[in-house]
Amino acid sequence: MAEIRFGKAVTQALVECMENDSSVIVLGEDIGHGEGSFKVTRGLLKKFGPERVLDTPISEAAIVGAAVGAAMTGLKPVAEIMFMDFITLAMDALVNQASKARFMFGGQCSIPLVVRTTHGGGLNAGPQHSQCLEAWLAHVPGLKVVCPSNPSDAYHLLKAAIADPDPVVFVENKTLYAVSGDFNPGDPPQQIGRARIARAGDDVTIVSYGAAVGTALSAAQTLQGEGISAEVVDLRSLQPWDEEAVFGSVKRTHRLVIVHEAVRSFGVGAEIAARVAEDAFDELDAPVVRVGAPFMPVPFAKSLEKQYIPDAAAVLAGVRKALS
Amino acid sequence: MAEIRFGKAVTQALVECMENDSSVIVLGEDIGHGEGSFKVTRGLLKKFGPERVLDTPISEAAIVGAAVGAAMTGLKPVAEIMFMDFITLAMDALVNQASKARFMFGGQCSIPLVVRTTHGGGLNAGPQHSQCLEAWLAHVPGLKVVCPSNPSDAYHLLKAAIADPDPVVFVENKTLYAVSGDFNPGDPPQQIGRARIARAGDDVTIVSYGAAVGTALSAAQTLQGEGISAEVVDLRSLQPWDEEAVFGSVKRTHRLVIVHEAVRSFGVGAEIAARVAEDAFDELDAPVVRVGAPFMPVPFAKSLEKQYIPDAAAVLAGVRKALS
Amino acid sequence: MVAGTGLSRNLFTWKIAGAHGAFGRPVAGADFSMDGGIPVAMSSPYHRERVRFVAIWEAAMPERKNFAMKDRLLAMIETMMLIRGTENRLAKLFADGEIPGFIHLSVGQEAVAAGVMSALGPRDTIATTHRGHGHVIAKGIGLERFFKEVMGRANGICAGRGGSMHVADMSVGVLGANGIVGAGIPIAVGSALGHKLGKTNAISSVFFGDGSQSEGVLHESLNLSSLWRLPILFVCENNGWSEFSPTSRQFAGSMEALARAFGLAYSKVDGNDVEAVALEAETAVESLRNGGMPHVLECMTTRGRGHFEGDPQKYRDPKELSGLEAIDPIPRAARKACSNPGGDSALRAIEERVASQIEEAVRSAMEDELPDFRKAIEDVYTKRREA
Amino acid sequence: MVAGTGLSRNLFTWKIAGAHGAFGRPVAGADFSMDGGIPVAMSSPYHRERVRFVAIWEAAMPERKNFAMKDRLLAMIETMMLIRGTENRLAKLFADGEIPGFIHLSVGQEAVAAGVMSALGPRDTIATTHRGHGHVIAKGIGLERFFKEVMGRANGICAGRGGSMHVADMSVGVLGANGIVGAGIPIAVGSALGHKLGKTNAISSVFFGDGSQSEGVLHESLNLSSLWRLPILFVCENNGWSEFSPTSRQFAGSMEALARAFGLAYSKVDGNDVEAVALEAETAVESLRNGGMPHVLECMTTRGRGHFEGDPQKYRDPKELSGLEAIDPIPRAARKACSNPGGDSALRAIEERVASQIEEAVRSAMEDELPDFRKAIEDVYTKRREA
Ligand SMILES: Cc1ncc(C[n+]2csc(CCOP(=O)(O)OP(=O)(O)O)c2C)c(N)n1
Ligand SMILES: Cc1ncc(C[n+]2csc(CCOP(=O)(O)OP(=O)(O)O)c2C)c(N)n1
Ligand SMILES: [Mg+2]
Ligand SMILES: [Mg+2]
Repeated sequence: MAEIRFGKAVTQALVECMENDSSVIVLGEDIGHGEGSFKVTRGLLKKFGPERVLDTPISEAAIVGAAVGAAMTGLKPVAEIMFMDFITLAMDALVNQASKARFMFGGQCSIPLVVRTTHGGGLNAGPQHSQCLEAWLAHVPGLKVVCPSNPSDAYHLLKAAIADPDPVVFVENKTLYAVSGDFNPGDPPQQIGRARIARAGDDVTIVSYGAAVGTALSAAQTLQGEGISAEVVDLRSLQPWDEEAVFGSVKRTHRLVIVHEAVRSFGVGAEIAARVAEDAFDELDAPVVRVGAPFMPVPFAKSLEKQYIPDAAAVLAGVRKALS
Repeated sequence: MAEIRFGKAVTQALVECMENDSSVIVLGEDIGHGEGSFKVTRGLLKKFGPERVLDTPISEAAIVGAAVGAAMTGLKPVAEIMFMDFITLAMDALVNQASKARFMFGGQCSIPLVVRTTHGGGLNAGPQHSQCLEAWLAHVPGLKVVCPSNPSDAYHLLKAAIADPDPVVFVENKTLYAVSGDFNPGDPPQQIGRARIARAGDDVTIVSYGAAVGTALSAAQTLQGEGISAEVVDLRSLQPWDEEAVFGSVKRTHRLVIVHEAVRSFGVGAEIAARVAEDAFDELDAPVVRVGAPFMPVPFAKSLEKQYIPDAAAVLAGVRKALS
Repeated sequence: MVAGTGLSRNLFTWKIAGAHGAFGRPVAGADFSMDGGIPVAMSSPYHRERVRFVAIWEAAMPERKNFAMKDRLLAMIETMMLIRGTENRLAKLFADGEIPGFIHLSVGQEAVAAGVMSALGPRDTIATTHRGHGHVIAKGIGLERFFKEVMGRANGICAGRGGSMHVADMSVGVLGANGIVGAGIPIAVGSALGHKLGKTNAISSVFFGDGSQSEGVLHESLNLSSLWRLPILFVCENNGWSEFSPTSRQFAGSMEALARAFGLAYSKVDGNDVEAVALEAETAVESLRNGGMPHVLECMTTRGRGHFEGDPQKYRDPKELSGLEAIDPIPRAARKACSNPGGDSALRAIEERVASQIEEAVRSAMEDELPDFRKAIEDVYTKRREA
Repeated sequence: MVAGTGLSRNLFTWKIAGAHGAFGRPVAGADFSMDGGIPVAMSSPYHRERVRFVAIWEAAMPERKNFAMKDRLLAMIETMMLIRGTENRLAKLFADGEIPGFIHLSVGQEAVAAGVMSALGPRDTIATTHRGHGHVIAKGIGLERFFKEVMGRANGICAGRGGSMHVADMSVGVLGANGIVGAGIPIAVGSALGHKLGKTNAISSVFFGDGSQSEGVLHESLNLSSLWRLPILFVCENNGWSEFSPTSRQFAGSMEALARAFGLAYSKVDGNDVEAVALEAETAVESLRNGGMPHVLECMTTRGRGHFEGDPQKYRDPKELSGLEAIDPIPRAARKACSNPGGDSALRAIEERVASQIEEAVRSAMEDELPDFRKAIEDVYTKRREA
């Protein structure tokens, strides 16, 4: 068991997939010579050459559109959209083309496409470089959406995403890149759609994903000191999401708090809360609580952004509400 | 009190706003000479001339982008995006520009922009011409989202949207255009964000919007024959949505069914259900029930589409579940 | 008989629903007059430009000899007749309420499909538009499964889930018609990348309308194809119309200037002259297979019917409509073929084959069952997730 | 003293954090040598093209006389110095951790901002990019509120919510910098529409980088502006770079060919020659105010520093970096001004004014409070909804 940084884990997954399957290509802005804005594609160009590591122009619509066509023609493209905010420019290709091709062509083809992108604040990058828009994509039949919380999952889930025959949006939280964690490349392959109990507990279930899992865990740590045992469920995948794991946990704790960095209203947490209110209602001993960003754009100033992103204190408040 | 068709009500609202305020312009594909794909802009070009009724090229990104700039420069643009599926091409302008400008420029300006678009199936227009994507936009701070269910609301809410200082996405369900309804232009101006009790009842609350309100009402009619009194809440506006009205109704009926045509998972209903599970949990006597389209693209064939769009039978099944 | 063409006109349902001709205008019942030239009645700037251009192109024609065309001409005529016959049949089926949704016919534009596809092989891929029937038929989609699809039946090529705007047949390289204007263009760019990296020597081609020239993704795609020097043939089907508007009111640019701005090869052809289209396409395809720059082929043609079936076309000058038959690519090609020995009987044989093929396809489609909802939902993902 | 320029160099923090020159490379401490020409050291294709172009433009210069420039030159120099001084100060503040997020400096490109803005009036509007400090300063944003914004303070022009990439000042017609490459372009098109319909005789202008030429929205915007014949000046700031890549590897097109493809007016200018920029801009603006076609002005310049502060620029040829100071637009303009009577002392006065203005602004920004979260959330909508 080695330690690895999140960013490095992503790189390693890319390298291995490219080594094992010559149809895997990566493309995106400044990912070749520039090695990626977050240096995640470091070394790929040198290793695999410009035929498989394609620097693209600043043309998000054509990047994803071309990736769809490439996927129809024998390749497995891994496209990078530098910031998730820019996915606004590629929504047609993702939503009207990639996600629907298999269905609307009667099952004639699959679209083995991965779009890697970064979300989240914490870098004071401002309103157009910090958004968490994963709920949009989870609403689109035909897409899968993955959002790892730690290096090991980043590695294994990216490999699973690339192996997946269908289009997967792989969301990396920027603040995680520098985070180190345990990592065993020899672990059995992961399946998209399986959550992970990041911490077992009995009194309350905290469901989360991505960087917010760390926030949830640190809140759980504090709660432990108060004699409250919180279970933290790391969704890992948002579409599909692991209903069994969430329901199973709620059945034991009877209290549910959902935490994510995205804007709370109409976010991923809404679906989780709704499903529990529909299908595990009788298990609930208290109202569901959602913790998420307030309904405003991500502000630039350090002081503002700090108040904007849900922190451990916000999770604690949420848990206390659920327990009261 | 006169009768008017939904499409005609939209036209009339446009005409009156343009008559009353010379800064109102309309722009879109084939809306001038072509009078609109659904003939909603009929007569406008003749009445107001090509300076204020602008036929655009097939350039959705630039249509909405230019509308943002026009709104910053003294105009009140009403842009038409022919089918909501095409909004995928204009998401940057809507989400990164229009919705954020006021906030991120420190309140220096407002963006009085309306984007009219059509959603929904029923015309066998297939997977790329039938989607209901309003949940995306409701997730974006800075946007308002309106979706009327009847001619009178279409008229009054469009007038409210055009009068609104902020960007409003105004969603018209295609199947409603031909529907007639009562209409009183002299009614006091409506406010965005106020729901309407479309039918009063005691046993269960059915929350809906757009064309699905009609489905809900017809289910309520059937239920009445069975001695079940259903209250139908027509949201009218999805962002903001009328929490007071929904909570108020749930407080009386203690049972909630949410109905929309959009895909159920991660749809607008998720937010409503989640909020009720958070803030009116103790009022609920039964699990929340959501009725929406299954998790698949809108299929083309008549037989498939018919099964796809939630109908009165689906609402009835939902209500029965909520009552059991 | 249509004079000098070898065609017995009645095999095609020129009179749809008894009221309208192939081009959607009332027909007098008499044989239409063909002069093989350009009708003077066309009055829009677009048509004036088209007339001027065709004259120039034809003047240069004699020099362009390297093209053995004889049998190919017959094959292309058969393709065109198959498309025309199919679409006229669709128009009737639509009028009879047998087709859900809306359909966009390519009547009058068949020479583009037949000509370009005559230069492509089965492993070459194409992407097309809402007006794509002709392209997919010319590329070799099975007619029965095509009709079933457009009619929303279970055994349609897309299992009834896509319909007219989404016909696709991966087995013959049809990556799909598309309901989003311009969206096929980057898909074809990506397919060309697949061909290039796969070293298949296949090429990719995309058909797009003049109206779609206004979409930004065209710009991005031209650029990408140039940077990567991809084997792609961009076919701009310039029919002068973008829905209810002449494209001249929507697009201030010029396809030629754009292509050249990105360093692409470009040629322009009379899109109603199937031999000319084939010739230009073949030249372009040859160059592409040899690593040449991506090529834009602009085909000047005219939309024969409304934007969609049922479009009353009030926005169209009756003079323009009445001039359409005179430039119909099918009789024009047929007359040429007829002048070859045996052409006459060959055409008759084609006519029969086509007609029976269509009737057989329609018959089988009418009998086909309706699609199954459960099967549909299983195809949202490749392996249905269990949960 | 910088020889022949009238400038006492030390007023500008050429040495940022003691280690790097204005252009981000180590400076020897000696006065840099100016030859007023183009350094031969520049070796990329882009720079060869730039050299060739500048030579052609300068050869034509003597004919272009109708331009009274004297006082204006001093004003433009003051603008450029204000920008340079501000950005060098920002670099230092950034290195000191006083600026959150990331900043993109326009060092070396000031002549474009100063030149174009000298041709615009206060009611004209502009939209710009992530590299927009120069433009907004030249357009007249208050320096104090500018610094406060970039530093994330309460009284920043955007209340600390936007930062460097989103500075906007509606009161002087700045519709905003933009974090989305290309996104300012259609906004400016819409603003031009507002001017046209409002009959204000104002025009709209948009600054965009060479890298953004690849975004499809440029194509759509050029088309729209041409169709509607809008009073808009498109300013392509061609600095040769798109992040870490030479734009020549990203964009196969040519701005000139694109502009012409849409029927727009086009001109190209040495973007490091402030007088040349002003001259071309003025000509274009005059034409626009008289109802002329939209105009694309391509300004050839060079990015003086990294893509963002902190970018080590390993991808850049050291020879290119070492040639940068030789084409610095500020000493070049200063030398010219100095040759006028009284130029010397005028420049010194400017230097002092600029320096104290900047120090005053920084001081006031440092003292400003942090923004209030509640106030921020109240500005998501114009009238905060009650619920
Ligand atoms: C993105 C998008 N915008 C608008 C439409 C509506 N629409 C369908 S066809 C069409 C006109 C297309 O014109 P052209 O590209 O010339 O093709 P033609 O119909 O002439 O074959 C329009 C605007 C669409 N389908 N997709
Ligand atoms: C839509 C979008 N894609 C990518 C980026 C990331 N990005 C920021 S600046 C830049 C390069 C821009 O180059 P250019 O337009 O030449 O401007 P310059 O930085 O040279 O001033 C890129 C790719 C972005 N901000 N927005
Ligand atoms: Mg057309
Ligand atoms: Mg640049």
